[in-house]
This record gives sequence, structure tokens and C-alpha cells, in this order.
Amino acid sequence: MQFDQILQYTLSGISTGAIYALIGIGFSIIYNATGIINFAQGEFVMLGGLLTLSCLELLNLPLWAAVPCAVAVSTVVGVLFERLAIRPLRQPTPINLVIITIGGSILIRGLAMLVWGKDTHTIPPFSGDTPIAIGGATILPQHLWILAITLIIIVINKIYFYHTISGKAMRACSYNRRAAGLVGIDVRRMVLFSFIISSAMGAVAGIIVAPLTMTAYDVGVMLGLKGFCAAIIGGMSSGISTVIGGLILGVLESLGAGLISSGYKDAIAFIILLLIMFIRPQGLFGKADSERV
Amino acid sequence: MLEISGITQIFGGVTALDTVSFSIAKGDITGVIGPNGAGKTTLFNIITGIYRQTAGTVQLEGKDVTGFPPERLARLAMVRTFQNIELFGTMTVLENVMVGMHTKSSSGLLACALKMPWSISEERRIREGAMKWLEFTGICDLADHTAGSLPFGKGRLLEIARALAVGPRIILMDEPAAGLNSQETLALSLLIKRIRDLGITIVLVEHDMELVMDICDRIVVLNLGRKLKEGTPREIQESPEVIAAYLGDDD
Amino acid sequence: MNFKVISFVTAAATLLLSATVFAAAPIKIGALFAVTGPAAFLGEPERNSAKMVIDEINKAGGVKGRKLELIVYDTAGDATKAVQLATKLIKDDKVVAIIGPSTTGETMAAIPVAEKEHIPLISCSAGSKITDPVKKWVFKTAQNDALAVGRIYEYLQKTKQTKVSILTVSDGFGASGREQLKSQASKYGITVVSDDTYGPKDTDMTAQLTKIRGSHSQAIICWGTNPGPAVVAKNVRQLGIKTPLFMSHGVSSKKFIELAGEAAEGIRLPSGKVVVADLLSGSDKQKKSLLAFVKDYQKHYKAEGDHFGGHAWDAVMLIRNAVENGADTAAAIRDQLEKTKAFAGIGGSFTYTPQDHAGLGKDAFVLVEVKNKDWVIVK
Amino acid sequence: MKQNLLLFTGFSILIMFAPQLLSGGYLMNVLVFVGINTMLAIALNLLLGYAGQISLGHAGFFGLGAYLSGILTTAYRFNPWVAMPVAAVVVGCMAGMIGFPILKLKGHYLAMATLGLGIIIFIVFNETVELTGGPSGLSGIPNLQLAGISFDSDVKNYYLIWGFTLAVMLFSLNLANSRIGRALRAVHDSEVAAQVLGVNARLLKVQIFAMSAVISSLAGSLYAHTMTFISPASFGFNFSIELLTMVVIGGLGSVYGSFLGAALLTLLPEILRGANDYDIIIYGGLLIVMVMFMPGGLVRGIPALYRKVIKQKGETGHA
Repeated sequence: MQFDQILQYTLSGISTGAIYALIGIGFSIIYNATGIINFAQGEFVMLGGLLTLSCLELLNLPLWAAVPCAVAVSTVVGVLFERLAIRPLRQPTPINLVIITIGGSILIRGLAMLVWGKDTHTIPPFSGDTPIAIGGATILPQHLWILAITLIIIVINKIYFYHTISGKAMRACSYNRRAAGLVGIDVRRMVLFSFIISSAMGAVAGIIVAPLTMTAYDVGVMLGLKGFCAAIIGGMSSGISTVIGGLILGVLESLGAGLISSGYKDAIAFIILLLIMFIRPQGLFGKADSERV
Repeated sequence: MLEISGITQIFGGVTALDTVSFSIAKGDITGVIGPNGAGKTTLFNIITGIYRQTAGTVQLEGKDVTGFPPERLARLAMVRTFQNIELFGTMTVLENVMVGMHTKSSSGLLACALKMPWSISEERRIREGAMKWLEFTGICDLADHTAGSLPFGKGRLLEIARALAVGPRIILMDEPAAGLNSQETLALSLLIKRIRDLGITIVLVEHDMELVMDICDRIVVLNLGRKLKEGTPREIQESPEVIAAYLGDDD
Repeated sequence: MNFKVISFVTAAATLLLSATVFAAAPIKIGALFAVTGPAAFLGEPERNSAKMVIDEINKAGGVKGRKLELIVYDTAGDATKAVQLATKLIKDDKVVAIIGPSTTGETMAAIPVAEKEHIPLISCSAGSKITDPVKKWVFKTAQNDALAVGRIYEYLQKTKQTKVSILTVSDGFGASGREQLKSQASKYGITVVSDDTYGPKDTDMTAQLTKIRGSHSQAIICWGTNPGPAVVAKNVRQLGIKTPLFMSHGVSSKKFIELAGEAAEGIRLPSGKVVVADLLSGSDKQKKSLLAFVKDYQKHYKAEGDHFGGHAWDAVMLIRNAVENGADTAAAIRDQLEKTKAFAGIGGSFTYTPQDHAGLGKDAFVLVEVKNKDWVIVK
Repeated sequence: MKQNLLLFTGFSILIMFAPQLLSGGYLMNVLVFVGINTMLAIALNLLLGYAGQISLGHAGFFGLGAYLSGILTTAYRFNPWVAMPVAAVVVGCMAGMIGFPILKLKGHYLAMATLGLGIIIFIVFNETVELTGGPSGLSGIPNLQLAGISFDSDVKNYYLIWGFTLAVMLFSLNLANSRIGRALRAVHDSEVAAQVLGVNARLLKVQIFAMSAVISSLAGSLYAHTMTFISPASFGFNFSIELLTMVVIGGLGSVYGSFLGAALLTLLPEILRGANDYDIIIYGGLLIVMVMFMPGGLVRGIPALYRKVIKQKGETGHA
């Protein structure tokens, strides 16, 4: 086994993992503010990619204009989803919310299928596709974009959640929604905010991967699933531990495919995850909290 | 009956209980009192196997039961009630008590699902037994109500009936009078005495001093995680350090 | 005397009446395509092509004065649905023949229904086991994977390459290709030095390709359908792998070139002749059908017709020919299908016999290469 | 108690005579699947509705039952009637073993772990080509036979499947109203209180997890023997989600709710068939609307709706 092979597996894993991480953070933000596991999260990833495509090809916008445009439209969809489906719910039990988001995800996917058809589409890479050699391994400029944007988003998140009023209010909601409400935080607004942030983040993730992985109306399912896993490994945090969760998943998959068996690579990743959870049932980064009676 | 020795509990650097030891005699009503934060509920949680203590042992009828899970203690005839009553809210009052008979019945999953003859007769026995305990606590007429819809006072009675259905030799009550009005408290003290008359040992954590002094045979005082004093209600009432630490601040 | 006259008149009238009724009643043909779901790239062009050709036939007055009626159901690529809908077509819609389903898995699931109800089924999927062993009521129009694999291996043998790496998608299409790639290798003196797979929804195959790069093979064969192979092509380029890359007929459409972009250049694959219709020599028997198909598809759907649609086109035409030859019941259509000889369709030249319900020879495939964003035939 | 029995008898009679009332044909075939899905929804409901434990991997157990039955009868020439219980026992034991560590997890960790389990099982179906036939599926699975009757037509299968489904329903109804069922619901409402009363919550959860897996496996075996062909695609993540949807839409903790949910979600695509590509949109929209207006599921929502209509009628009548 050569060193540059391992390096290539790891690099590939990290760039895939960064995407899982971005999607995972979107999951966590909504989960923390609302207690909802948003199964429609993957659909925003899909919307980001396909909307960028439309902006580029139909409106003939340049890339720098198409991206914010696509993010904005995806965010509007996120807001509509929260307003029309989540907020009016009379009995918001966790399981009902899960079904609502599943319904939403099917609905959004169906609409996308009508708008963009069933074909796979691709958007051009941001800055060419001349491979860059690192040691014995190669990556594409787009991979650097992915890593850089992931990093920027984590930093912005950190600043938002720790240094702004609304960010702090959102964190308060995640600790205790009732108490947050009692001290005058508008919890419902925070819920809306969380949908805005995570749909925008999902869209960004969808845009930056599309040049590498292509996009179609149904890409959200698998990416959403992997993002969900990343979030859980990271203990549903909206910060660095979810990123690590995503990277672990990505690297495990890549190493599994390269070193053991490509057919079983997802199974290998999941078996390791299960083992981690059996040993640490409170999550890799979660703190053990005792039940209060 | 119950022997507690050297119980220490440390939560993330904070010592909640510090080498607490005392013993409870069979047939007694023992009160555990102390100011807020004295560690009373923590102690209960340790005795009943909900928390795992940092150090110390618990002996039940001479048997070391340290670290036993609650369901195992129930089979050794120890049961408890909770400060904020923990009812099975979606089930009826009768069903709540029937769950209490769980250790007194043995039909397995398959026998139940296939309605074997012995499980049918057992089911009848469970129902009759549960009704008996509803009668004992005087809430027979509520049998078919949903437990979640009961007023707090009735809920408390239901929780006690449910605990009794387990057939305990010792029962631990965490603030049974909390949230009750004076009339209900009076009825409760009568009920506790009737339970004692069944030969059941009772330990209770309580803030209502009148109740404690009225029904308890012995009292243990905790303060800041340590045992401050142990004795009869009269001894406790007269103890200067208890008055200083506890009664003094109060009224 | 009187009685005889009356009975004669009645009989004649009945006959006449039934004849007119008969002529008016359309012949019902059922179709099961995976129009949605993961195999929609097959189902959609198939449905479009089938509808198109049925419309054209009816516009031209039908077959022997009878119209054809097509009833299409979407299986979403789900075997359970395929079985249910096959039953529905037979029991509720009373069709005389079924076209589809789109994938091998669905077809294998639907076969018992067709066999039991005695309805001819013309599958549009490629799996060899559909017609091997031969089943009385089951035919297929899609070229066997075996033929596609054979095309590639022949070429490798000719160019004296003996070590190949294979990378197949883990769905029905890839699994069937993988089986053929492995089983036929020795016949051509080829060894498979590495055998990897990827998931249908995977977005990065650099791990598998890094491993393949280390295996020192002389050719990489990737077996899958869009978008996976496009990702593979891009990853190969990213990793700077210079080993020749072969793909399957699963991506022989313009869509692949569009998705893979620059990375598609130089990739070779076996393909039905439809993508290179205009490059064929005039003597090719299929050329007429191919050009007609491509032109019609462009007119109807403003899109490039591909050979998946071609499978449905062939199936409809085969049934049409059977009806032309006088068949109008399920049993008669089956018998006529089996007598098909040298029908030059989109997928190739079909000749069915009681021993062969796949009907195609090796000439169904040509080896093509991507050059300047278009296909050229590899000589 | 008496009411329950009466309701069940009525339901059984309805099921028994349904083929006579309905025109037959394709509808029979759909009703066979309603039966299979009802079994699966009940299995999941035992776990989710009664014990309060989520599973996003139940399609895996369904698939294991189907594949074990399929492999045993095709490759090893087992009699289907033998293969079925063998498969159920094997799946039950597997679920029991995996249940101990997996049910220690709570909330979304449990969701994730069961999801992972389902995906692992799915991948195994796909990759063990020699055994399962891989993605192209396993064909030639024999039909069940009983006393010289081969269950090879929709009507025969209807009675076969519904016989099993009714048995599973009765089994679950009995269980729900027994000491085990009560203990399960108690664990759901307050795990700590149940434990204090002597209920071994952990063991009970594992038992019900295993039982749920056994029922799913049985449904899988029956599916394999009626379809005679199986492929991994039928047992993926999507189907686990669909089962979850059936249980919730039908009504948590209700056996009849599971039937309603399974019936609705199985019949819906048939009703929407005419809508072509729009069906997926209608389906998604309907899920949202259902949960919004019937948050307790069909089994509680329909009577409420009925009462509302009656009340309105009464009011207009008086006015």
C-alpha cells in the first residue's frame, strides 16, 4: 500500500465529507431551534444546484450573480415550507413533524421534477478543472472551493451564534425553548430564522458540489441522508463537531472503498458508526446527561 | 430493613452527598428532611437504583443491593413514588395500577398475544388485585378515567395505589404532600398510617413539618449533603443544630 | 325454405355486424415503463418513443384497418409495481401484448405473470437471463449485455490488451454487466485484475479509481448509466490516469458527452447504431429505420432520440408487423413474433426463432469513440 | 373487551366477503398488498406506537424474511412452509441480539442507528450476488401450497395473506391489552416509573423489537412466495420511510389505524395513477395535509370528522 494512495483516499474523503458536514449543520440548526429532524434538508441541496443552472442558462447570469440568486430562491422555498407546513401544525409531536418534512421533501422533489425534468445536469466548475497535485494525490480547484466555503460558513456560524443577539437567542431556544419564550425571545421567529439559515446553507452546499457530482431532481435524498448521519455523529451541534462528523463519514467511505471493498463501502461506514454509537450512546461529542426525576 | 452506609455522590466536581449513613427499622415510618439542596432526592434516586453513586453501599433486608437497577429492586419488594407524580398519562387509572402488578404476574409475550388459558386467568387476577388497591386508596370511581386527566391530588393517590400493587415491604415517597391542600394532606397522613398498618416500612422525604412530626417514628436530617442528626421527632425538634440549620431559618 | 332464408340473412347480418364492430375496436397494447424513479432515463424515452410510433401508425390508418391503443403505466422502477401493473394490464385493460418493463429486475418479476396469463411480453431491458432460457411468452428488444461486452473484448483482443480493471454500478444494469465482463474474459484471453463497484447515487469515485490506478491494468471498463460514468470520466481525468477508458452502451447518448464535458474525449464504448445513424454506410439495412426514428423523435420531443427509446420503438414495430400478418389475439401475436425474420429496427436486425427470443447478433453494436464532443465509429 | 371482539369479528367478516362484493380483477391484487403492508405497519406500530421506539430500518427485516425464504426454497429446496418459520426465527434472533445495544440509544440516535442497520442489510442483499442474485433479484421462488391447492392466483393469495394478516391483528390486539402491552405503554409514558414498578424496560423493548422483526419477516416470506420474485430495490430506505408514514397516518398505537394507513398508502398510488407525473406532488401534498388536519391519524381523525359532520347536519336541521 503506497502512501500517495492513502493520501488520495483521505483527500477525496475530506472533500466529500465537507459537503456532508455543510448539509449536517443545516440539519442541526433546525433541530436545535425546533426539535425537528428536517427530512427535506436534502431538497434544498438539490434546489441550490438546479436553480443555479437555470440562472446560468435561462437568465444568462454570470456565476457570481447566479449563486446568490439561487440561494435566495431556495431560502424563499424554505420560508414558505416553514410558514405553510410547519407553523400551522396543531399537534407538533416529533413524529408528526418527521412525516410533515417527509411530505415536504416529496412535494419539493416532485415540483423540481416537473420544472427541470428527470435528466441529470451539470454546471461548470468555478475556476476551471485543471487538477492540482498535492504530494502523490490530486484534487480539483473545485475541491478547494468546497473546503474554503465550508470553512467560511463555519466561521460565520460561530460569529452569528456567539456574537449577535439573534444568534444568542437561537442558542437559548436550543437549550430550553420554554424558558427562552419566558424571557421574551420570540421562539416562532427563531424557528423561521433556523429554516432561513439552513435552507440557504443547503443551497450553498448544492451549488458548490454540482460541478463535481452533477445534479438532478433526486440528488437530495442520498446527500440528505449522509448529512443527517454527519449531524448525528457530531451530536447535532451547529459547529465544529458536525464538521468532524461529516469528515469522519467521508473519509471512512473513501478508505472503505479503497482499502476494503467498494461495494460494501457504505456498509463499512455504517458499521463503524453503529459501533461508535454502541460504545458512546450519547454521540461522539455529546456529554452524558443524567435523567432528572 | 434498609441499611445505608457511606453514600457519596459527586456530580462533576460538586459533592451532592458526603458519606451519608443511617439505617431504617422494619415497620417504621422514617422521615428524611433538610433544607433545599440538602441532597434528599439524590439520596432517594441512589437508593432506588436510578443514579449510580460514587461510593457507599445500600443493603436491603441484609442483602447488598448496591447498583441494582430499579426493576430488580421492585422484585425485592422496594418501590418508590416521585415528587412530580410520574403517571402513565395515556392509560386509564385501572391500567396504571395493573402495571403495578407486573412483578406479580409472569405471562410472557407469546402467552399474552396467543391468549393462553393461564394468561387469561392471570389477567383476571391482575384486574381484581388492582381494583383492591384502588379501593384501598379510595379512587375506585375513577377506574376508567385517563390518568393524564386526573387532578393532582387524585394523581398522588393513584401513584400510591400503583406502588402498593407491587406488594412492597418498603416504600419510599418523595414529597407525597407537595402540591396537596390541607384537607388532602390530612387524608394522606391517615393513608400513610394505614399503609404502615399493613406492615410496610415507609421512608419519606417531606417539607411539610407538621405532617412529618405527626406521622414519623424517626427522622433523619440532611444538610448540604451530610447527615446532620438522626432521632425521634421530639429529639429533632429540640436539637439546637437542626434548629440552627433548618427550622431556625424557616419560621 | 323460408326458414333457411331467414337464418341465412340473420347469419350474414351477424357476421357483417361483428366484422364492422371488430374493425372498429382497437387492438390494445399495454406498456410498463419506469417513467419516474431511478430508471427514468430508460422509461421516459421508451414511453415517448412508444407513444410516438403508435400515433404515427394510427395516423396512417392503423394496421389492417384497425387502430392500435397503447396503455402505459409507470412502474417507477419498482418490481412489485411491475407485477401489479402487469396484472392490471391483463385483467382490467385486457391487452393482447405487453411492452416493457424497462429494467431487468422488473422484467424478471413480471415474467411469471405473462407466462401464466399467456400474454406475450416484449421486454425493453438488457439482462441476458430474460430470454435465457427461452420462455414461451417472453421476448426482448434490448441488446444483450453479452453482446456489448463481446464488442469491447474483441477490440481489446485485436489491440493485444489483456489486463482490464472493471468498475460497475451496483444496480441491475451494472450487476449484469459485471457478470458478463467476468465470465467472458477468459474467452478473449483477458484477465480482470481489479473488480470494483460504486453506488448508483455516489458522487465521487476517486477512491475506486486510485485503487485501479495501482493495479496496472491496460484498460478500464466502467459499466453504468448516467450520471455515474460521467463522474468516473471526470475523476479519471482528475487523477491523471492515462489508461484507456471504456464505457457501456448505457451512456451512449449526447447527454453523457454533455455531462462529462472535456473528460469524455477519447472514451470508447459499444453502442447501438442510433447515435451514429448518419455515419453508417448506405448499405446498412438499419439506416432507414434509424434515420426515421431520429427525425421523428426530434420533431415530437425536440430532443435526441436514443437507443433506449429505440427498444420501445422496436417492440411496437414488432407487434405491428405481427398484426399486419393477421394476428390479433395474444396467442397469434406470440406465434407471429416468433416468426420475425431480419426485421431491421433500431437496436439491430431481429430474427426470432423458437430457440432465440433475443433475436440479435453481434452486429447490433458498433464501437464508438467520443471525438470533439461527438461520436465517431472506431474502425 | 366484548366490544373489541365484536369489532374484530365484524372486520374479519368484511375481509372474508370483500372479494364477493368487489369486482375482483386487478383490485384483488392490490388488496393482497394492502394485507402485506398492514402486517408490516402493525409490526412497526408495536414498536413505535406501543413501546415508543422508532425504527427507520424495518424494510430490512421485511427483506431478510423475503430473502431467507427465497434462498431456502430455491437453492436449498426447503418446503416454503418450513422456510417461513425458519426465516422468522433467524430474523427474530438477529433482531434480539442487535436489539440489546441498539435500543440503548434514544431519540434521533436510535433513528440513525436503525436507519444504518436498514442500509447495511440492503447493501448485503445487493452485494452477496451468489446468494441473493444481487441487484437483478432472485426469481423462481415457489408459491405456497396447502392440501393440493397452490396459492398462485390473486384471489387465493388474497385469502392466504389476509388469513395471516387477521391472525397478526388478533395477536397484536391481544398483546396490547395484556400485561406486556400495558408494560410497553407504561415504558412509553414514563420509563423510570415503569422501571420502579418492576418493569424491565430494556428487556421488554428488545422482546418487542424482536417480535416486530418476526412479524416483518413473516410478511417478507409471504411477499416472496406470492410474488415469486424479489429484488433489493423493494427493501430499501424508502420503504422503511413509507412504513413509518403508514403507521403515523393511520394512527400511532392502533392496530386498526395501521390497517387504515396501509390501505390508504397502498391504494393512493392506484388512485393517482391517472395523474401521471403529478402523482408524486399530490402524494407529498396529501401527507402534509393529513398530518395537519388529522394529527392523531386516520383512526382518530375519521370519527372526529364524522362527529363534526353529524353535528353540522343537526344544526342545519334545526335551523
